[in-house]
Amino acid sequence: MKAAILPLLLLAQTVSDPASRVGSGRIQGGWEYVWACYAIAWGAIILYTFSLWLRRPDRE
Amino acid sequence: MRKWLRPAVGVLGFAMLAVGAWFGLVKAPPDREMGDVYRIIYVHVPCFWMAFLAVTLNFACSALYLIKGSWKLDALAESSAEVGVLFGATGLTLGSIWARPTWGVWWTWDPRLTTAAIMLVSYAGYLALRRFVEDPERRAVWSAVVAIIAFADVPIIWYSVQWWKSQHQIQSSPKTVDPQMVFALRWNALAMLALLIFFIWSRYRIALRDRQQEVALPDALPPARTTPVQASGALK
Amino acid sequence: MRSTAVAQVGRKRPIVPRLFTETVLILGKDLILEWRTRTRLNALIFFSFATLLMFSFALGPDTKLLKENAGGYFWLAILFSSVLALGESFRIERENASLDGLRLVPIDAKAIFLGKALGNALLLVLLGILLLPVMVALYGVTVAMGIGRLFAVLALGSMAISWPGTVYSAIASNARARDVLLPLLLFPLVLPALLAAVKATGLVLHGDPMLQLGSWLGLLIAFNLIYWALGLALFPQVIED
Amino acid sequence: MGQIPPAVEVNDVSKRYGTRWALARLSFAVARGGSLLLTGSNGSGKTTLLRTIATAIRPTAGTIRVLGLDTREDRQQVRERVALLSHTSFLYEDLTAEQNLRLLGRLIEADFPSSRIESLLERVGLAHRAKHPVRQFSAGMRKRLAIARLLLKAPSVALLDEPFGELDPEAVIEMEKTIAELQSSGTTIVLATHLVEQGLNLCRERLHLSEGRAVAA
Repeated sequence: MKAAILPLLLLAQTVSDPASRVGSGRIQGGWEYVWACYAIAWGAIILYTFSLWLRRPDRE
Repeated sequence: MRKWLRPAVGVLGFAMLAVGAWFGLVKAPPDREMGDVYRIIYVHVPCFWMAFLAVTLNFACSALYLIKGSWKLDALAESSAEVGVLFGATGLTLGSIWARPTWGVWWTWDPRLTTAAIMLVSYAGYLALRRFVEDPERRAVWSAVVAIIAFADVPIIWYSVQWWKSQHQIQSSPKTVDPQMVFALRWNALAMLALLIFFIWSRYRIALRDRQQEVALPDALPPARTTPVQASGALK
Repeated sequence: MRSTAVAQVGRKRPIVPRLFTETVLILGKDLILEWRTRTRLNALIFFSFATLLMFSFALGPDTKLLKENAGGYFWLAILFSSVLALGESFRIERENASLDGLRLVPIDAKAIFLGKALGNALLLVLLGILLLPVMVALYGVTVAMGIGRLFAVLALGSMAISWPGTVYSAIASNARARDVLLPLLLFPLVLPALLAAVKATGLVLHGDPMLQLGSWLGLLIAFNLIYWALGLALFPQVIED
Repeated sequence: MGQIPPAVEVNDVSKRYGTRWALARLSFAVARGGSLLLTGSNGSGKTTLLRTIATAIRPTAGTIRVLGLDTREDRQQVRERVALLSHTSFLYEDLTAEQNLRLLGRLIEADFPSSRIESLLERVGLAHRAKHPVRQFSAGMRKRLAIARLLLKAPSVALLDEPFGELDPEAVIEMEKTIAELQSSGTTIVLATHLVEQGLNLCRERLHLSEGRAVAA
């Protein structure tokens, strides 16, 4: 049973552990990190814009 | 100041950032060592630059406030600190994500990240202080003092972390050499600069409104009596 | 102008000695107060002992690790105690608005800054001296480079905490949530000084084969000079309304 | 210009706390050696006014001159000539009565004679408690020590905020005597009190405050 999923476990580990990718010369993939960063940056900026709009001084 | 200028700067910033994202995610080639992960740099590094700009503005306003004492300077100092914390926190989060695929850890004691983290706590303290003092005049003076003291710490933290790190190992940073990479970085930085101006400007208007509600402006003085009451007894 | 009785009481002394005598008076007053409330002082000392002890428990009985990082625990104990000492230093001034009383004497605000900061530094040095034997006993450290150098590091580090700490305590003592505000403002600020003090202490304890002590001491001295100057310039603004 | 400026000159002074005006465009003057009684209910601005004249707080608008000196520009000189008897005693709780006075004395004058401290404590009837920390004092004793603190400074202008508060009837008479003595030695007095009767005995003029404004009593 355990032996059967061992390759899968190893694979999962390789994918989830980015350090293992460093050795190969060029980091492969990693797009999920890039997307996360752009999403966070945009999210922060949009949320802040919204908070500024909520606090706008010319609101009656 | 024309009414449409401020929103125009904001729209320009957002548009430029959208184009910048296309430059960064599609147009720019992958890095030789970092592959596609390096594309984080196009949002991460401008964030730190903007945070530093905002904090420098905060310092300038605070120092000037102690000399000149104008509510506008105080309001501008408050705005720039808040926007600086926004960009600093974003930049720090991105830096932490960046470290994960690059060095295999969520956090590294890189001088830039470390200095940014400490300054973030410092300016969070600055904003907390502003909340915790009711008297507007005292708040302005005290937060100006704190801002000056905190800003003077930036180079000290930087050098101390560098010395501290140099005794262990030096982390290599990726080098961006491709002209397209340089252009994309500059474009994104300009986009963020437009957003920075828009944010500080908008926040400044809010801060100024808050000051006007709590501070006595000369025209808000209570009306004078037509016949001033003297101390009883012939005087003056 | 009519010469009043007060004007003749002899206030015409040169400025520098006056700042000096006022500083000494404020320092002396704070030391007397410290002594008269020594129950509190004792509690503070035991608090710092307890902090050192806690580090041993938190890290487990790994003697080597404890010994290696002894300087860090030592300075953290001093830093935590400093927050309490600094807070107290302005609590006594707030009790009957004594700080207003001092301002109206009048007294040079710089003297209040210097007196209070030196008093706090002195207290931290004393605390450090008392903590030293405890550290030796708990962590099994030996002082490799002589007690004189350790003392120099202790004095520089304590002053480095006290200059900005005095300014921040004067501010925080008048704000809401002052207990949170002081460490929130002070800890990130003194971090480089703490780093330098910890490194220098470690080198003094374990020896300095690569001659790094000088640069850390230099950093401490620079930190002291910068915040001493900033404190002198900014403290008067803090306490004047 | 040849005219001697008054002891206290308050010119269109306002002070704002939050959204409330503690003082609203107040103007008056007290001649040298004169005495002014401030009356008014709680929160009418008496304390704020005295603290503003004493330079403990800055007015939001308007100017105050003490003996011709501007409280903004010549703060330290004003402070040398003014003493404030406040609600808060300015005393250090854990110093003795003697130590409290000695600290003040030495801050004013480096070699302040201790004989003067003894005679001051004698005068306010605290000689027997000279070595006791203020923490053990009753409210009345604190008040008396605070008055000793004021006398030690020998001010040209004495600002007295509720000097009779927390005193027993005997001590009130003592206090009246002390204030009268201050007056006869040429000190200008500004006195704020609830006890209008005592105040009227002591002061030549009266100013009634209501919501930070001067009104007819």
